Amino acid sequence: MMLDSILFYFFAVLAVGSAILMVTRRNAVHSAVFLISTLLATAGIFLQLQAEFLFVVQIILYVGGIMVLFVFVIMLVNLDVAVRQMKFNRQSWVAGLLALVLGGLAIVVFRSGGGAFNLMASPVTTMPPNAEQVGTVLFQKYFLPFEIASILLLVAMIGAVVMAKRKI
Amino acid sequence: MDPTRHNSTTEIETTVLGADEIILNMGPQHPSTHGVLRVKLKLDGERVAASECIIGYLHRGVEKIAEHRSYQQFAPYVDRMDYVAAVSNGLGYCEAVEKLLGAEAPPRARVVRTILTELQRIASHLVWLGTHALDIGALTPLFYCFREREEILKIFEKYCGARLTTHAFRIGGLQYETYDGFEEEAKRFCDDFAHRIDEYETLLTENRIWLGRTKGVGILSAEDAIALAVSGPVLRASGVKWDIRKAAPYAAYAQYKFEIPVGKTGDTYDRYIVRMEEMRQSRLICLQAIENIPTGAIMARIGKVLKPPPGEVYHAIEAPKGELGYYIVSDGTTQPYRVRVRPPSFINLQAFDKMARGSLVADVVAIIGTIDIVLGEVDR
Amino acid sequence: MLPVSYYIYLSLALFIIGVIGVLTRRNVIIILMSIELILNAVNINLMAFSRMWGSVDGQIFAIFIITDAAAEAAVGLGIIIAFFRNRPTVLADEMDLLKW
Amino acid sequence: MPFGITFDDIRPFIAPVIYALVIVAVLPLMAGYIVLLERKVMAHMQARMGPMRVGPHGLLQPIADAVKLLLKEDITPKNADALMFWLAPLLSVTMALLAYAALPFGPAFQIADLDVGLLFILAISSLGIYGIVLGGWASNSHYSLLGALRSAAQLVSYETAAGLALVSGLLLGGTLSMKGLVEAQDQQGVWFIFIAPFSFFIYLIASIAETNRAPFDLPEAESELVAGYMTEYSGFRWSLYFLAEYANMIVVSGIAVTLYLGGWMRPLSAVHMHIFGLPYELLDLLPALIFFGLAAWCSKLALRQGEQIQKLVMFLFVGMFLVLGAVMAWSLTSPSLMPGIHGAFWFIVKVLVYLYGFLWFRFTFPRYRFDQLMKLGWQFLIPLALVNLVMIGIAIVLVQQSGWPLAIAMIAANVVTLIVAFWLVRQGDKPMIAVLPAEDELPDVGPGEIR
Repeated sequence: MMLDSILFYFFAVLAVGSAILMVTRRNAVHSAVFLISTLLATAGIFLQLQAEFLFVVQIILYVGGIMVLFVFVIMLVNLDVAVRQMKFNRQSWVAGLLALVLGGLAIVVFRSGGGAFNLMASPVTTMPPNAEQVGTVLFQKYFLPFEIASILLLVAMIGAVVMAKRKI
Repeated sequence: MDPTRHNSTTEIETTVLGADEIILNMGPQHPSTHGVLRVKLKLDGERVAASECIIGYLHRGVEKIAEHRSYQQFAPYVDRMDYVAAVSNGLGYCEAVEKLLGAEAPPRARVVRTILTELQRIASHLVWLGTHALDIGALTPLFYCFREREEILKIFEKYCGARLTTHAFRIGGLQYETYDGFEEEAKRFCDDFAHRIDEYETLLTENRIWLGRTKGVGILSAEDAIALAVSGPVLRASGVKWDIRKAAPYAAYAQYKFEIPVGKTGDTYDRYIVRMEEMRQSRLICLQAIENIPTGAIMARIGKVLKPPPGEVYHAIEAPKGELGYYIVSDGTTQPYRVRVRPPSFINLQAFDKMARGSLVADVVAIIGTIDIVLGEVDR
Repeated sequence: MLPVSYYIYLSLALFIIGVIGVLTRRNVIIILMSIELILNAVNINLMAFSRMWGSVDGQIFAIFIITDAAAEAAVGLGIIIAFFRNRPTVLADEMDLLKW
Repeated sequence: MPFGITFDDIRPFIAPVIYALVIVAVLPLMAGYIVLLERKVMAHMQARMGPMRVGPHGLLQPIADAVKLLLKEDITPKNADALMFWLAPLLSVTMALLAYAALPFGPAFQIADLDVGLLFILAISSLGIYGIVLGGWASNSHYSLLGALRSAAQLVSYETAAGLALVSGLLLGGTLSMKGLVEAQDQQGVWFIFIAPFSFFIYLIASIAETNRAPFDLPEAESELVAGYMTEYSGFRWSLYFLAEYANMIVVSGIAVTLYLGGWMRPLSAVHMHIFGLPYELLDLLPALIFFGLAAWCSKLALRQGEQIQKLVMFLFVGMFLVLGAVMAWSLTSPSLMPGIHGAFWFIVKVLVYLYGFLWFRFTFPRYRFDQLMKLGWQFLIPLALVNLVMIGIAIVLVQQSGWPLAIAMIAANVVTLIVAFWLVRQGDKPMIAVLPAEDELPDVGPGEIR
């Protein structure tokens, strides 16, 4: 019990902290590294929720795949373009206002929601090994969405290849 | 990158990848340029759009020095040009001066000269194979090749006291009689060298990665080869059957039977096959020569002070790198008026741009290796 | 086990940071990264409720979100590279190619 | 106890922490001696003797290297990105060491038997890319960045091939947990290499490419990139990268051994040859015999040593081998300890054999060009891995549903994969000769133009 909350607080603080740093960094590579630490922190939270298959998928796909793409593009693009330009545009007060409205709205909803939300997560019987369970449900109940997702990836691949060709 | 394309002479090191040309400098301080050669490559992405070899870092003005030295005094300088194949340099120079004098080395001297030159050709090709394979990434052939080369250098050392810049020959013949046991050692080397070459071949010839890195790389067609006056293995690999040992036999080559290996497409793999075959042929020549070394004098009677009659002579031999020619003009004094050397490495290097154009940057190293240049000879 | 609201507040915080990032930053790549952050915040919510109800559907949906994020990142970065080749800028407000 | 934590709260953590400390302590030493093994084997393959100066037959060379690296000055390039420059090697090493958490060195000696063990190691090793990419970027030199991008591209593409090869191994094993995989091979009584040889070979090639070694060691050895992403590093930071590379090599061979070569199982474990009625078999004596043999050979070398100190050090090694041999022999008597110690021994022997393959490739093959390397990865390995995966899936279905014997189904599957492999090779050979662009497509810039 004790360990759960320690772990949760550690990962939560790490996630929020590096998220803030990511948004405020001037150098794109630094913000990429902080985004990686946010993703690893969320992976830790997945682990804390006993979803170790998602923990591994998050690391392999997100951090090992997508973020490598990001770091590649940042390096390709930022080689000689001056990075030190002004990083915040004039819309900052719009964002601040929107964030406040959004945050206030969410908190009001949570407060009014009453018992529905903050019920103690019932410690359901320890779930069977996560990977097999995800596998079976994914390929039986959600087979159609699985196929649609693969088509989506195919389309994305073709799009990326066409975009990257030098002489289209 | 302002839109107006300014091609200023200063190197534009635009570092944005994938954009247009980048100027890339390789050398003169570079692990795989076989000495102090600087190659300036204009890259279009990964491919070489144009290239230019900048040489002269090792220029010592050997030909100018010759005008202030007597014929015998200049002989050791000749070894310092192609320091990897010093013996054949010496042979070329001595025979040219003998032609000038109208003298002729005695038969025994000519046969011993042939044996030593062929051993030097094997040693030079071994250096080429070792460094060429190392550039392409195969670490082991280098050590096998240098182990065999060590045997040859031992023979040179026993005969004339030096391993690399040997000054083995004198104008008119030989200074030293062959040490006893010369024939046995040379014969033992030739005998076990046969299966050594097969050892190298097992490592490289059918190796898929070696094929991938050498087949179709640095292609030089026969017309281009002839147009660029390329000579030696590079010419023969392009399909032109031209070897001075057969065309204008010198020393004792007329007496021996040997074939001239010829390639087909003139790519790096053909040059590799041609040189490996040449090593086998050189071994056969040595064996035939060792059988009957004629007895008799080793030095022609041409006297101490050499005063060749005024006139000029051009004498070319088949050095390991190609046709090594000496054009000597004498004005009747003891010192040559002019000594012009036709360096095979320098002329073969001009074919580099034709071969490197359109190839990948990674192949530039393989192409430099396959032309087999020695910067001492390129810059003189 | 921790009450679910902790997870909801955490994902809300990440969500808001992501939105701020999208709106305020000029560098398109940072905007794309903030979108990834928002998708991640959503994932945390899904996982928390999946754990609360003890069913795996939430986790499967999280996997679909990750694949979608991958597809979106690939095409987005492809566009940035293609655009960068024409004009050497990565900043959102300089991408006014239609205006000459 | 502070915070009201009782001892039994911590109990499940004691064993893994001790194992972790043992691994982190032993690993640099093992990596050092693998470097020595590599240099010695390379030397003997090249008709020379390798390091002989430091200690008898170079046995103390790794310690000398380690001390040198620690004392060497640690240079940071002038306007390099300090944070990244410091972080990159750290990232590389931590990811390499983290991957040891799931490796089963023996039935008992495993830090954590995760039930997603194999995926965990794959995930952690895929994080190793950042150490390289950020290292190249932080060195702030154009060439090290080029090297970093190339090796990152190489790692990403060969990771997919390795992943697919491992999946076909998983189909046979049925579970993701590393210990479960070895037990599956134990039940089926046959190592998976014999059932799915293709996935083993695909994984072998992909693992070599993943650790940037042998024919694929392009980033450091490219002629114009000189040392790739490691150029600007020196002293201790450079040795961190070096340690990460060798640690990755051991992890990769650990996976291969666990999945294909039967983990900690004794070879021919099904064969029971009881010798004159003793409770243990002939093959169980092998570990003890090997160590005593080594001890005898070292003592022979020791006697031939010149100075006194060399003799002393050599006898130190003889003593070590004798102790290990005694431990192996003594563990035969106590059946509880025997599987753990012998399991660890066999696992390490198999890892060393696999690593010997790495070294062997390095000294015989020339280097691939970058485009050939990518072509091999994408156009040969990945399609072949996919086909192999499908075939093994079909074979397993045949075995389970329609009751085919395992051997026939697997042979059929592998024959089909072989045919596809030959077809792929022939496809690959066609454009073997680098396609030269037509003359006009290239800008006709004469040499004079550049001056």
